[in-house]
Amino acid sequence: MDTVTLTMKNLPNLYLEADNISPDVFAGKKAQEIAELHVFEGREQFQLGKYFDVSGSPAAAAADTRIVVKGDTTRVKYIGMKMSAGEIMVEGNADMYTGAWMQGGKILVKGNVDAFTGIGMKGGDITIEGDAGNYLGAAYRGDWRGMQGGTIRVKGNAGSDTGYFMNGGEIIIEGDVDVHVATHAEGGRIIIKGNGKSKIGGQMVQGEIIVFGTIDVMMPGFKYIEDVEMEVDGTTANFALYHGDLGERHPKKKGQIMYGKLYQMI
Amino acid sequence: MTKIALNLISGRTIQQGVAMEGGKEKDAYTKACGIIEMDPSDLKKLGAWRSTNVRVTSPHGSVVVKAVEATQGPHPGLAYIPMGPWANSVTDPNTYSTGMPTFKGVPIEIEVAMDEKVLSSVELVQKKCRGEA
Amino acid sequence: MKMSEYLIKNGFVFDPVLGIKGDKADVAVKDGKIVDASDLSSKAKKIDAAGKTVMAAGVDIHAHVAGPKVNVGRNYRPEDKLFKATPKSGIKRMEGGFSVPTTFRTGYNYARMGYGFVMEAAMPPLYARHVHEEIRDTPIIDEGALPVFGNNWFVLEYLKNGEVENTAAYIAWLLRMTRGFGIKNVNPGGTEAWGWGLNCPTVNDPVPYFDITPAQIIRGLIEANEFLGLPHCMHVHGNSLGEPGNYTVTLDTLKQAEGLSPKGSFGRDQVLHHTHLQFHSYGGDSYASKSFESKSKEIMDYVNSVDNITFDMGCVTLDETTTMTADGPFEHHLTELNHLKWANVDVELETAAGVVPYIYSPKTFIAGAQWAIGLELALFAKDMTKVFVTTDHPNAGPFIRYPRVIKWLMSRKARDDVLDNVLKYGDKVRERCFIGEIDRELSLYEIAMMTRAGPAKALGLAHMFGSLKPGLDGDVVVYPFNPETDDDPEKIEQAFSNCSFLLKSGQLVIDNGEIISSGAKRTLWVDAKVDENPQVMRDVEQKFLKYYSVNLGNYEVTGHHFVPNPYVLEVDATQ
Amino acid sequence: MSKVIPDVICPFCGTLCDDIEVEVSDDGKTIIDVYNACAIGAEKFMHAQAKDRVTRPRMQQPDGSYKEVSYDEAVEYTAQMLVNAKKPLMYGWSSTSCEAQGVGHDIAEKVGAIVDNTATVCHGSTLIAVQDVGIPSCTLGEIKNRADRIIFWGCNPTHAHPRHQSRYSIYPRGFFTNKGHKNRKMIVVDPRNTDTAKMADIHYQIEQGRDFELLSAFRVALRNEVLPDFVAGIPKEKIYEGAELMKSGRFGVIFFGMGVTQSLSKNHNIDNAIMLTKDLNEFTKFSIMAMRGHYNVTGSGQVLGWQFGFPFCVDLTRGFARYNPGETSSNDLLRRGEVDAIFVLGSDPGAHFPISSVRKLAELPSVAVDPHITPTTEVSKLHVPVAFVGVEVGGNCYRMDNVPIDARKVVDPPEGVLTDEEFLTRVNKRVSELMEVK
Repeated sequence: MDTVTLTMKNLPNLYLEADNISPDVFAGKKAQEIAELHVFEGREQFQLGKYFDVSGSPAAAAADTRIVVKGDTTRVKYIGMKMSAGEIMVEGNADMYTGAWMQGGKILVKGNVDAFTGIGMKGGDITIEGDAGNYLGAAYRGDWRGMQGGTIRVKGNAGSDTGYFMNGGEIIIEGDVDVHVATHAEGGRIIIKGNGKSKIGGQMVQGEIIVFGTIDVMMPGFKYIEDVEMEVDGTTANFALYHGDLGERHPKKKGQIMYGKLYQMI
Repeated sequence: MTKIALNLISGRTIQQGVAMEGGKEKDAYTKACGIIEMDPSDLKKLGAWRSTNVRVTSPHGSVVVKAVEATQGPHPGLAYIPMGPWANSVTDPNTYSTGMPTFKGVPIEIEVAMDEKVLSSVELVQKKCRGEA
Repeated sequence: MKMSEYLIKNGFVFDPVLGIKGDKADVAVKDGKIVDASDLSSKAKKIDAAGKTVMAAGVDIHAHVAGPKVNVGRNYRPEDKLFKATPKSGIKRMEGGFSVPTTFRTGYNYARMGYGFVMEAAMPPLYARHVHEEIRDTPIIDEGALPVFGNNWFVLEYLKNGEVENTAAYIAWLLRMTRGFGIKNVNPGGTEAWGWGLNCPTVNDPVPYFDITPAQIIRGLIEANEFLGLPHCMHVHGNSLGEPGNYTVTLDTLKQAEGLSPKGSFGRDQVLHHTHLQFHSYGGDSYASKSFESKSKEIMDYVNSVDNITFDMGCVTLDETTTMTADGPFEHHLTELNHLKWANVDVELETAAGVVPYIYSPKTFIAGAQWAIGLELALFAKDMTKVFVTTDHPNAGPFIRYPRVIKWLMSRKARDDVLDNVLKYGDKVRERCFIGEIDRELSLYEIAMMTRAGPAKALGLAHMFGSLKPGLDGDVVVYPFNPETDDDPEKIEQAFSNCSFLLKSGQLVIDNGEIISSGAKRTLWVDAKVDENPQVMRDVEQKFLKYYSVNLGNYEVTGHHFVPNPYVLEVDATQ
Repeated sequence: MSKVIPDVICPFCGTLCDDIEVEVSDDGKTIIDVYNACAIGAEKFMHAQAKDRVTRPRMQQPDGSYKEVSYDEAVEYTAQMLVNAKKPLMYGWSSTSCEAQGVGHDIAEKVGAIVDNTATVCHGSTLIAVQDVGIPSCTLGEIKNRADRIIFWGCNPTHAHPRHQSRYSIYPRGFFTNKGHKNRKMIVVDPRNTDTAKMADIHYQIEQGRDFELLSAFRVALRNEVLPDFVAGIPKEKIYEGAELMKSGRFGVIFFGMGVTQSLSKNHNIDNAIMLTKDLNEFTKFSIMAMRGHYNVTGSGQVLGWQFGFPFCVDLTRGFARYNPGETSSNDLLRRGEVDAIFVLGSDPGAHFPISSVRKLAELPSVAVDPHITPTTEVSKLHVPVAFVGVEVGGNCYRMDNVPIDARKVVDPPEGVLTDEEFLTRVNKRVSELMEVK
């Protein structure tokens, strides 16, 4: 793996739109060419080099390219957007749309990320060591095709609307989540190791939610089925299985009605 | 000093609408919107008469308004400030990434504030912006 | 602007009206009109069309490009615009949207395809202002709009009693109120039934309460149209659109025109135009590949046997798109099938509309069969001036796919490529449809009939559009396509998507492929004069007093801000 | 002598009543009386006549006081502010005509602004829900002529849309509803016993913030599935009873307001209400409609829609239109410090945004275009007074059911006062000149 290091030197007054920070874009370029890639601050277009020191050089292919982002990047959007291969490591925080529409490769953020992380994600692997904002692994507005595949792991807490319109892949929240989990989900799996609030699984068609902790208010459309023992992300325990959302339509497979599944640890 | 905790919502009233169109700098607007509608049982808990000034405090700010008896009650536990700068001094700016602040369902504390004044909309907003209120 | 002169030199010209089949010729334009080259002064700007194809600008007889349901399609589909925008440049405004483009992109893209006129296919009268505001904000192209009548309470009540003259008087009044062009008739009676969640599946199912059949509505509206002698004919979207086995309903619909002939002075031959016929030519009793089949042959055997019917294709383009129609019950049916977001608007006393996204996936048999049926209808046609290229934009696909449809019509190779390499169930489609057996490849001359001369005549606009005859509007397009040397079907699609030059009303709008002007777009509407009709006026006042939610005084579309540049076609139907 | 102008449109709420009659002096300069309007509408017309009305632009001075300036100076300041900003926000647009909105959008496109309207604090969550699941709806005349089941969920028309019930939803005798309110059953869902709730056949006094749960419960009941004993404080028997009442009608409608759009779950409340409506269409005919507030907030969404493709929160900064509430929405932009100038027209964020957002507005270069003195004008750097749309100048507006109605002019504006469209047109011209230089 060849590494390119970006170090924030001039903070933007507003926010930076840096969708060019991706192994797919960097691969095969010289440090100078990378520094000349455009970023946007508001309506003004500038060069990446205006804000970042660029060192090291990428490999010829995205898959062999690693990007390390240093400094205060709390106000940088779109890091790793649409990336298909390679790795990005952000040492601090990142703003919105980190790994949005991601197709492959790995993103590691040591700090926090804001809203819309991994929206429309198709594949790859995102790890957030801090907290994640709202609409994690959700769908873009109006789209019924949310997260399709890949894995998102958040070591801290996540905001509201996690896995909105989720169709596939896996989201693991090691902390707590805010309201609305897997709303409109038709597939995929969300593991919450901390506590949930309310509105969990509302309007869910298919898919799985597993909650280790508490749920403030259970949705009325979830019906207790049975207790099951399962191994979940390294923990084996007994869970109460609920089917829902009974207020939603549900497809049939081989005469069997397919429900969304909500497991809560007992 | 007794403090009671209530759940705050805001919204339109016909008096708010009329006063707003009559001019937000006028007293009528303050009379229509610089108030908090409380259930009689909650007024009793607070130990306040009708039409006493109270200080309303939330995690997001604080404002002095006149406490009046609910006109569209009963709604014990729920308090109502007509939409306007008084309500918005304490509403929850959290949009849950939808663009919409949480104007309804804000946990508040209320205490009697006899000798504090209810500011006009313009005074209130100007002072808040200068960090004086 | 209108003083400019142009000479388009040495192009291969195709003009069915003048009978020019690709001969090298010059086309002259002066003061906004086509003229003889001899009428040009020496100052005329020369456009070199050598090695290129020259035609009159295209005319689209049916597309949903402006109005309330189109805007629902825009506003409720942000995902239709994601990563599909073009930044503003030159004189152009920002462009956005794929299946439902913004008004700016709509005008620009029609111009890029060499089109000069588009008919908005369904205007709800109560929403006429909205339709006109969008038309106003659509650059370059001239447009008109067809108000919907087939479920209008006045029409249902008059025609139930066979009152053709009153129907005609009401139509004339409504065309003036809405600045409308002609008579659209969508799912006759079925959309009123939808007011109660019901439908009229065949032409013989009486409308709830009003107790009139779709057949009576269709024939009655033809009679009213010909009583007035309007430029265009009754323009129908028949009952049971999209239903397997619906071809019999379609034949019953077409037969309502039997024995009726056109009146008036606009030179059309037909009294009935059936739109997006593809959606109405299905056999079988389910969408399953063992049942669903093409009935294009049966339909075209009838159409070819009569001379008073025209139709447009409604060709499926195998895209993800947005369906929208005044056929309310159909859209509800569709959302039950694909579970995608459903918008519906029922309009008091007049009509309804529904909108649902739809994916014509090449992976499904049904989309492949629909694609085939649309093309078959054209390929089975005898008289190409009676069949027009459309995709019922955006229902069967976005209008920017017309060049692709033209490619499929002109090239068996291109069709086989879809059957063999694009469709998952190509062989099933060959089994259940006729497409595989058809060798016919249309010529540019026939394409000119289907996209210009034909639709212009059917709309009663042959005196303005569709030909390069001196005296007609200076609407001329030059395509970068050499009919003598270009044989790659892909070249057809490229050339017809991006013309080299476009003159609109004598103004150079596209120069070397670049849009350089927003043109001087006009809104065409029809002002029909009829004898005083106190009864109809009394009925109008009563209905507004009792049942409408707006005052009669606020109904008429007036004012420069709605129709800043009107072109009025006057019709005298006084006796 | 005076004359009465008929068929006047009321420029207050989304009900957009078009049967107002205004009596004006024969010189057409003063309004003498207003007929058919509600108390709020009448006040709107009369206030236009206020003697103490501001008629010239005012610039904020260092000490916070305001000094009168000319319209030319106002145009210059506004154009300079918009052209020099990296990311200006152009907010409001709901109390003006579609023509003025169009000019504003032209400016926004040139300067790369974000255009947002008051839906952002009103029915923005509704627009998001519609983008997710659609919306089966109808015009208000359909309700009047057909509806026999009327549900008001989280709205209080008696106060917010005073003539809604008499013109459209409860009292009118329509074609298939010739007994008026006797043909109709009325359900109200509200945490307070509102003046609207007091008239209802059934009032669900719901636990505030639990609308999403109660809506789901109705959908569960429609499918004859089991419910817990209580949902949102409502006993399950009452929920099954309500579901039956909805099903048993011939034509039903759900009207909803800020009670659901602004409470916890926001867009999800509307989303679930729309899905409930869709479910009900399996049994009978059902529609749902937002009780839009400002008289032309709907029009702003329409014009933005056909020009850019999105109904609010439209970000034009990158030269093409983008959209995502949560990022491109006024309160998130202000809260996060994403914009560096704000232009307000036809709205009063100073009164109706959370105070934290208003503080940001006061810190930034700002222009407020408004006929009134408002909390916004009194913290903005520049206040530009204009004519009242629908009173002193006409223009197209869209009713809550998207029906376009052309507002009328009934009297002249005060001497020398510009209309929104005139002021914007001058700013647009100046912006073009400045962009040329850039």
